[in-house]
Formats: sequence, structure tokens, C-alpha cells
Amino acid sequence: MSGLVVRGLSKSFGAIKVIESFDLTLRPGERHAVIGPNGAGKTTLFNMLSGWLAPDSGTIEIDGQEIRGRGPTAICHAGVARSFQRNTLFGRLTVHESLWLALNASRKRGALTGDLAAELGRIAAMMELDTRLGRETDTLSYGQKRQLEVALALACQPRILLLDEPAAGTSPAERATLVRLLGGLPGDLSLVLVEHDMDVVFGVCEAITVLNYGRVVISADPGTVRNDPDVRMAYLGREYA
Amino acid sequence: MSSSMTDQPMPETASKPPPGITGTGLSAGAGFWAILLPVVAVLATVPLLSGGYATVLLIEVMIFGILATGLNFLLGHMGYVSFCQGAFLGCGAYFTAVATLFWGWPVWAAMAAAVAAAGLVALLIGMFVMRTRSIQFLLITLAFGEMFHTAAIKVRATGGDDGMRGIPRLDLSALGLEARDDSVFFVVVLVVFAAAMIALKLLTVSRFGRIVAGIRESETRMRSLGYETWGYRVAAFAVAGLFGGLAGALWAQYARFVNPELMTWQISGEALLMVIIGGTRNFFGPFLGALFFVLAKAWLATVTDAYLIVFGLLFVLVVAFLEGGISGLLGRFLRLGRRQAGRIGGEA
Amino acid sequence: MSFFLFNLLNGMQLSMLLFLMAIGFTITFGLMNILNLAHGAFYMVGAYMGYMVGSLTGSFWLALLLAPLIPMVLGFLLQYLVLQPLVDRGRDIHLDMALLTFGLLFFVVGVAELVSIEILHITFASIRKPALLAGYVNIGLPYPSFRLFIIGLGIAVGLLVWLLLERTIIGAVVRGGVDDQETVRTMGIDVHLVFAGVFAFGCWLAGISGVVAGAELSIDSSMAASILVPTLIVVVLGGLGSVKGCFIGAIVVGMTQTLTQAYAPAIAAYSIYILLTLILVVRPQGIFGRAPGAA
Amino acid sequence: MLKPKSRIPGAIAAAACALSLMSPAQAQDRSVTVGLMLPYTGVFAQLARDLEDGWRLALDEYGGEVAGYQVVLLTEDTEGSAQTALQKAQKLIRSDDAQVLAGVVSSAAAIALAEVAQNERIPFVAANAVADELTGASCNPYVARTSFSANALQSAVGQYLAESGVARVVTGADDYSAGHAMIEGFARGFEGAGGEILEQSFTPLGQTGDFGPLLMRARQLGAEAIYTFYTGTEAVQIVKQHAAFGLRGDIPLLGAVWLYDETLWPAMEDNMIGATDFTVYSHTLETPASERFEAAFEAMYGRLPIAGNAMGYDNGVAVLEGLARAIEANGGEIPEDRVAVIEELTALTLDSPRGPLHFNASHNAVVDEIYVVEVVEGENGPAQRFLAAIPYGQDLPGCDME
Repeated sequence: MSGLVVRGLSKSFGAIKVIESFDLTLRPGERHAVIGPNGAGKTTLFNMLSGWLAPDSGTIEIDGQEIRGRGPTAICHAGVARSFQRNTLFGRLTVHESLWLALNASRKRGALTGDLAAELGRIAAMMELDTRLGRETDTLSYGQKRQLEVALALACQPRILLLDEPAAGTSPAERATLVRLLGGLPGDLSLVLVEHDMDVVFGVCEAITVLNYGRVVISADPGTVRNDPDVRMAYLGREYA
Repeated sequence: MSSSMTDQPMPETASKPPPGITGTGLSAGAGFWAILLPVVAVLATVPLLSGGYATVLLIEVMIFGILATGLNFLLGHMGYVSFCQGAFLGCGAYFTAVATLFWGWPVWAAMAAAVAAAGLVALLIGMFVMRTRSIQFLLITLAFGEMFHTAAIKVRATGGDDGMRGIPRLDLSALGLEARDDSVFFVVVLVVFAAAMIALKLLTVSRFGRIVAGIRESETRMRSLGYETWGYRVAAFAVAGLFGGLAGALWAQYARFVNPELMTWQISGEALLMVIIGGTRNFFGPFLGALFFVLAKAWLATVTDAYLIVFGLLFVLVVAFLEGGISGLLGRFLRLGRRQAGRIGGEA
Repeated sequence: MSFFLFNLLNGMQLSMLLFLMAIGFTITFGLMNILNLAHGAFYMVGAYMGYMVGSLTGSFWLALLLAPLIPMVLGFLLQYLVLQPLVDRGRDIHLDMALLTFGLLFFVVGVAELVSIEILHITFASIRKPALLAGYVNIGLPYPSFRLFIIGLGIAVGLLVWLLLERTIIGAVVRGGVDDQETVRTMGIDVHLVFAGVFAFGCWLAGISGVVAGAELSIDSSMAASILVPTLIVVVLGGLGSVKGCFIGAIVVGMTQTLTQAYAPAIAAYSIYILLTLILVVRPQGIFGRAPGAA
Repeated sequence: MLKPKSRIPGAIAAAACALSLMSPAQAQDRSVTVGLMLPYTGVFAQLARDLEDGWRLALDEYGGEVAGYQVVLLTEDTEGSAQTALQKAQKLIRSDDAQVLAGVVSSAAAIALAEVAQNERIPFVAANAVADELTGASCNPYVARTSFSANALQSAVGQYLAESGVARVVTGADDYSAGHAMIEGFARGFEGAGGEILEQSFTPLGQTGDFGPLLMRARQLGAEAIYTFYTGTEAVQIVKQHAAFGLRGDIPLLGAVWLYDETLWPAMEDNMIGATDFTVYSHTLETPASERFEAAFEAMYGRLPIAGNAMGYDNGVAVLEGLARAIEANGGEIPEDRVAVIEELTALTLDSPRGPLHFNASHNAVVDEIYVVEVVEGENGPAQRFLAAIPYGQDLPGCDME
């Protein structure tokens, strides 16, 4: 079975079940959103998928290979890259230096065989940062920082990309750009997107899983989800009812 | 900081990437030479211009300059506050003393070995202390430093706390020179100093140096990018130790005497003082700090015995209000270029 | 055999002395993430103040009561007027504060030297123990009453601190203050005042240990610096910021030091460091420490 | 010396300005500069001042000049650190043009300065540092010591104790060079005279604070006395703890010179009252030299001299007399090779307040006697009561520079 397969993933902090028996199957190239109100356990889920947090139970397979419980580095090597919600960019390094660091890592583990400089240019262009390469990250606009987030994740040469609220806090204009850029990502790249903003979700994803209090409410295509009463109740209600 | 950023023109497009990033990583940048060469030139004139005392003082400045700049590879470049730089100063000094006095090695060999030894010791300690971060790291290094100090006092073969005396200086008879003469030894130190600065600078802009800078900016991110940061952190620690050892090897020859004091956490603290006062964000900050520290202390001694008060207060003020240290101040006054003012100045 | 018991008593006494020295240090860090390297300075100020009060009033108890108030006030001012504003201005709460207080340590030691040598003309001093505790009680062999007092005081202070933090509103607020300052603010509490209060509390404890040490050991300008290393070994062993850890750490260090000195003097000087290294290998965050964050 | 600042660019200007400020006593004609290096800050600050007071009394008695040269006495703070001592020595030699270095308390600092003395060919006359190595093994023609050596003093005390009927002791000292040297010296005298050392305990330097284990051990082994070498803070601590453990009655705590030093008394809470102390000087001595010194000191400072003052005085007299003779012998000029100063002063026999003082072959001061005193409650505060004078010990064979 290729792609990402998650089965019965659970995590509790003390008495609170943050994620309960979470299932997800992601075929190569699929764009999948995980949505849900605050505290639904989205970020916890991401932390487990990217190896920052060990699940209590359940399995995470990538191309049939069990990666559960491995550290972030190992999982990165397995072809999963993530972006962060809280800004952990290299504040005092330039865009160029940041991307170089990411690509250098990919090259070290053999994920990148081609010319580093060329790849750097390609990714920068894809995320429309190619005119900002010399800028210090701290001096970028907020939207540009979010673009750099994605760019850095891409530079890991992943087959599966986990994006943690890439649009959080962006202006409508920045959001539009982001949707456009995400739409333009290579087709063979699987994408898991945690996002509050529905424009982004519906603009980018072809499948949606709705989490509420750590449980999956529904997992289906956008249309179905939009029309699901439970979802309206649980979540979308606020914005779409 | 990864001071390539202060010294190199920043490109505006991908077509001409900054040198040293995609290239061999061995270009120090014009700004670096623009500062190093004049500094060396000025220093070189001192023995000619002045009496013995200035010469001696500047020998100390250069030795502490090496010590502090090495420490800054850890502090400014990686963001780790190490409190045991003194231990490596001591390692280098003691190894030089033992190798020359007990084993009769030629001084140059002893020096080389001393540097290697200090680096090796740092590597070993690093494996332990780099299991921690931030505050824990600071405290652990402080404790490890004291362990060395304690050991040096207890070991009777090396004279315990009385230390060892009569350490020879580099034999330059081949050149018809006598290093016992301070102005000759001054030149020796000057050469080593320049070499050390260049080596450190190249390390700073090398791939390794950039990765270290990445760790400073966000270790979380580095790990999610797939870097095993522990190894790099240990290596960076070893680099600091290496140059601490070099400073020690020079100090042993300069003073012709070593004792456990070199390893006290007070010495490590003074090294930190120099780095902070000089400024961590500019490659030459620590050297400036050493210059200021040695001269100011020498001058203060003629005014008051209470130099602790002055330096303590100064340290507090610099940490509180002058993040960029002296170099930051200079950076804002001297026109080192708008582009960098923010970075060097720190407060921007 | 009875000597072994006495060595245990000695070990316990040293442990409690170390605990008193370290507890304030660990609290300020544990509750507000500020590493106060100048802790030893407040300890010394407490000792000197204790000496003055003691020699003026002739009463140890007055010294113990009044002297620690000075470091307490100084601590409050330091946190409220210097450290907090800097933190608010976005300075690194860990390293910048550590470095700043380190400079402060140098400064205070300098002042102490100036005052004690140039003005008071005392290089060495002691706080006179109260008549009640000056002598010794005979438990099989004569044993210093004051040491028993130190053991008692250590345990008492430990309990007090534990109760304050775990069992009172103040403690709850303080613990909340670090995690989410917002919530605490909405409760209408000035977090900064609370922090300054905690800092002052830590310095008060430092002052108390200073007075006790001034009576059991002695007072001079080197005392501020010389407790730094033992203190930090205690807190690192026990786990930074954990009161329980500080207590256990102190006992581990105190016992190790005393027993090695009594039965294996050859390694006495290293024993603590060996211990520390072992801990590092097994449990870098210390016995009761929270695992450190990624960066 | 420095060229004018204007001709010195950049960083050096700073150095220059520092330096120019750094030379108070430049080239008065026919003046000779003596650098007195003492730990004015740190735990030996009081001792440093005591030594200086003694030194200045000597200078005063010479009318501030030797052989027509005005004596400029420059004091430098070694901060009790050997490395600082080195730096200050460089300053005194290079910037202040000092002709002689004197003083120093810590052994490490003294050994460091001995190295400087040899390399710079400048006399160094140690005032207080005890390390045997200083004048022993290193065999340095530019170095002399006016105080005493650890092993000679301690062996004298050891011998006296054994002969006065103390049979079994435990010893305690910090685990560092001086500690070991002192105890070895004591053992040589004590065991040589038939005493038995039940256990030698060496405590970690500076980390101790609790002497319980040592005191316990003494009781456990049934020692008749505890002989120690502790100074400053640790001396205060062990004296207080020894009393608190109720040992004052049955197992006396003994030590030479440092343990019951007068400057520590205020911190000892009367626990030193009744203790037996071994010292190299006490104003209770009634020799003419001592009486004269006591009178002169009291006249100058309005208080009674203590051991530190006497040793500072001896150091001053030796340096000044050595200088005077060296200059006179050289026809009124300061000799080119100032080793002459050492040669002259080591040939002297001083009528020291400590008793007749001469120098042995390794340039080490040798006195006839040291003194046993008891600390008693005097009418105005604690005081010393003279008990006995005992012969000074045999110095370890050093090196013969004759």
C-alpha cells in the first residue's frame, strides 16, 4: 500500500483524550485537509505524524513502512516534511541561507541528487521568493514568511507534505496568493493540510476530515462535508450555516 | 552571528547567490579582510612605537582575543552560553607545560599537540554537556569547568595549585631570533592570532558554520529538516575548546607559568565578559572586548582596587542596554553600511 | 558504628545547609524561568546584614528575623525595576538574565569587599549563635545543637515552600503566571507584582541561609561566589526548578560529600562531579526535572 | 617608554592613554622603585595591609631613602592570584621601572614571580609565601625569602609537641600543595621525636565547610590532639565546629601561625581562648629588638603589632638594607645586575623582632626560635600570653647557591 496510512492513532494527556482512534489513508498526490475547532487535536495529530510526539497506540505507515515512534529526523528521512504553525523560521538568516540549509540536508541524505543551486532557484520561484533571496527572514512580510514555511518544507524533497495552518493570520490577499501557490504544487506530492480558513481548505483540498474533540466526525469530499449536518453543528455552523 | 552576513554583500536575485553558500564555503568576505588587515598592521607597529609594557599588554589582548573569539563560535554563532572556556585555556596551557618540561618536546610540537588535546577534551565533554540545552547547559558547563579546576589542584605531578614554572617559548634560533625577547614573542603571537582569526572566520562561513548558525536560529526547525543537531553541537563545542587550547598554549609561553587558576569559572566568566562587552554579533566583537577588558583593567588598577565593582556594573549595563556590545556601538557610529546596521547594532 | 550515625547526621546537616542555599535559586527559576546567578550575592548580603544586626542587638533570632528582609527588598526591586522591564522588551529570559545577574554577582562581591575591608575593617566575621544552640546535646556523644537546628530548619522551610506552592492560591497564581499570563491577568492580578514577589521570596530564603551559614560557617567576601557551584550542582542533580528535586538533590550531594570525606577521602573532591556526570548520562533533565524543550 | 599619543594610531592610543596614566613615579632623579605586591582584595586583604604597615615602618626608619636614593614604594594588588601577580609584575617592571619586587602571600603567586625574577633579572624578596619549592628545588639566584619555610616551621612544632608528651594525633589540612607540605613538615618533626600520626586527613580545598567528619574521626581514633593547617575562612570554621562538637576539653585543636591568627579572632566567638598557638612573632616577646619594634610600631600606628606586621617589617628592612649595601658597594650607583641586591641581603644577619634572622644557602630566612603562646582573655579583649620559645626547625636541604 503506497502513500500514508494511519490506523487507530490515539493520544491522551493525562485524563484528556486528545486524539482517539484516528484513521487516515492518503494516496500519492492526494490533497487532504484536517479541520476542526480549536482543541480538536489537529496540532497534536501533526506532532505525532511528524515524530515530535509519540502516540499512545495506533500505526503510521509510509509506503507500507512503519514509522510510528521514530524521531523527527528519521521521519523526515522517510519523506515526510512539515511546516510549523508557530513561527520557527531562521530569523537572522537570509531566505537563501534558509533554503540552502534545507536543501543541504536533503542532499546529505540523498533525497536531492541534482544541482543544489538550481533546485534552490526552482523552489524559490515556485513559492515566489526568488526576488527575496538576499533578505533576512525577519524582514519579510508575514505572508512571505508563510511562503517560506512551505518552501522550506518543499526543500526537504518530501513525498508527503504536512502543512500546519499555513494561512493562519494572513490577509485575504496573502491568502489568495497562498491558495494559488499551493494549487501549483507538483501533482505527485501528497498534502495534509490543517487549516481554519475554509477558502484555503476548499480551494486546495479534494478530501476533508473533520475532527472534533479528538474524534473523526466525517471524512469525505468537500461537497459531502459541507452538507453534513453533524459538521454544521460541530464546526462549520459558525461560518456557513 | 554568522558574520558572513556582516561582511558580504547580500544578493538580490538567485542568479548571483552569496559566495560561500553554494560554493566551497571558503570565502571569508571582503569586509573581514578590510578589518583584519588594518588591525594586524596597527598591532604590528606597537613594539616599534612603544615601550615594553604596551607590547606585553597587547600580547595578552591577542591571547584573550583568541580565547573569546573561540568562545563566541559557541555563544554568538550557536547561541550556547558555555561557562567552561577557562577549562580549555587550562588544558592547552598545562599540556604545553607538561610536554615541554616533562617530555622535552619542542615547543611547536607541544603547542600543536596542546591544541589537539584541548579540542579532544572538549569533544569528550561536549558529548555529555550537549545532552542539555540553554540554562541546563550553562550550569553543566560551569560544573564541568570546576571539575577540571579541582583536578588540577589535586594532581601533584603538575605541582598542584602551585602550578608549573619555567615553560620555554617557541625556539626561533633558526631565524636568529630569541622569543624570550617580548617584542619577538609579540610577533609570534600576532602571527598565531591572525591565523586563528582567519581559521575561525572560514569555519564560520563554511557549510558547518552555516548549519551551526541554523541551530542558533531554530534547532526545532533544523531537526525537522533532518539534521542530527547533537553532533553539530558537540563539534561546535570542540571548536571553542580548540581555540581555548590555542590561547592556553600561548599563555603558558607568555607567562612561562601555569596554575589551576586558569581553569576557574571566574576566568571562564571573564571570557564571557569580553565576548558580551565586545558584542556577540560581530566577528571581531570578542577581540574588541578583549582589548577593552585588558586595557581597562590595567588602567583601573592604577585608580582603584575595586575593579570588580566597575566591571560587574559595566557587564550589567552592557547586557541590559547594549545588546550589540562595543562592536554594536561602533557599527552604528562608523558607517559600516546601512544594510548591516540593524544586524551589528543588535537593538534594531 | 555509632560514628556512622553521626556521619549521617553531619551529612544531613550539610544537606539542609545546601538545601537552604539552593531552594530560593530553584524557585525563582522554576516559577519564572529566571536563572539568578546573583543568588549567592543575596546570600552574602543576608549574612553581612545578619552579622550587623547580631552584633548590634546581640540576638541571633533578631538577625534571622530582620536580616533576610534586606535581600528580599533588593530582590524585589531588581526583578520589578530591572529584570522584568528587560524581559518585556523582549530580551532572552534565560541567557540574558543569567548573564546580567552574573555581572551583578561580580558587582556585589566588589562592593562587599570594599565595605567589609575598607569601611568595617572586618575580613572575617561570624554571627554569634544563640545561647540556647551554642553548645551541644549529648546523644551518645556530644553533638552540636545548632546542627540539629539547621536540620530542623531545612525540613521546615522545605515544607513551608511546598505548602505555599502546592496548597495555596498564591502558589496556584504563581504557577499559572508562567503558563498563561493572560488568564492570571483576567483574574485581576498583576503578574509582574507576583513575579517580583516570588523573586523577593527567593532572595529572602537566600538571606535566611546566609544568616544560618554566617553562624555555622563564617562570613567573608568570597562566600557569594563559593556557593554558586555547590548550589547549581544541587539544582541540576535534582532537576531545575523542582522543589522536591532541590530537596533530594541537596541530600544526595550533602550525603555524598560527607560520607566520601569520612570513608573515601581520596575521591571526596570528585565525588559530586562523578555523580553529576552519571546523572547527565542517565537523565539530562535531573532527577525530578521536566524534560527540556527542543530549542 | 611610550611615544606621545599623537603618533600612535587606533587601539594603541587607548593603550597609550592607559599607560601614561599608569606611571605616577616616573624618573625622579636618584630614586629607586620597589614594587610591593600584596593581595589587597580577597580573603587575605587584612594580612596584606598588616604586611604593608610593617613595611612602611621599615621605610620610615630608613627615612624613606637608601644610599642617597629616594625609595619609591609602589603597591600593587595581586588579588591573591598568580596570573594577576604576573600581570602586575610586568607593569611594575616595564612601566614603573621597578628595581626590586617584594611581598606576595600566595605560594603560587610567589612561584610565578620567581619565574619573572629570573627572566627579567630582577630581585624578588618574598615576604610571606611559604612554599618550599620557592627557595628549594628551583634554586633561583634572584629570589630570597624573609619569612620562613613551611617544613622548617612545622617540623619544629612537631618535634616540640612530641617532646612535650603528645603521643597520638590526627592531622587535617586542605588537599593542595601547601597543605601537604605543611603536614609533611610536621610529620617529619613529630614522628622523628617519637610521636604517632593516627591518620592524615586531607579535605577538598574550598569545598569543605563541614569539618564534622574530621572531628568525628579524631574522637573515633582516640587522638590526643588534632593538628591542622587551615587558614582564613576554614580556620574560623574548624575552630567553631571543634568547639561546638564539645572537643575543646578533651582533644585540643592545634595549628601553627595561621589557625589562631589574630585577624581571625573576631570571627571565632571566643572559641580561641585558651588555645595553644605557635607563632613566629608575638608582641609579648621581651627581647630588646621586639620591644623596640613594638614601641616604634605603636608610635606610628597606635596599636600593638601582630605577626603579619613583623614579617612585613623584616621584608622591608631586608630589601632596603640589601639595596643600600648593593648601591654603596657599586660606588653609589644601582648595580647593573641587580642580583647583587639579593647577594647583599642574604649575607645580612638582621636583628629582627622575631629574633636574630639570617639566610641559609638557599636564600631562605632562618630564625633561632619560634614561640608558643596561649590565647587568653586580656583586660581589653583577647590577647596572647607567652609560654615558651622553641628552637626553629632544620630546613629541608634546598639548593646551595654559595
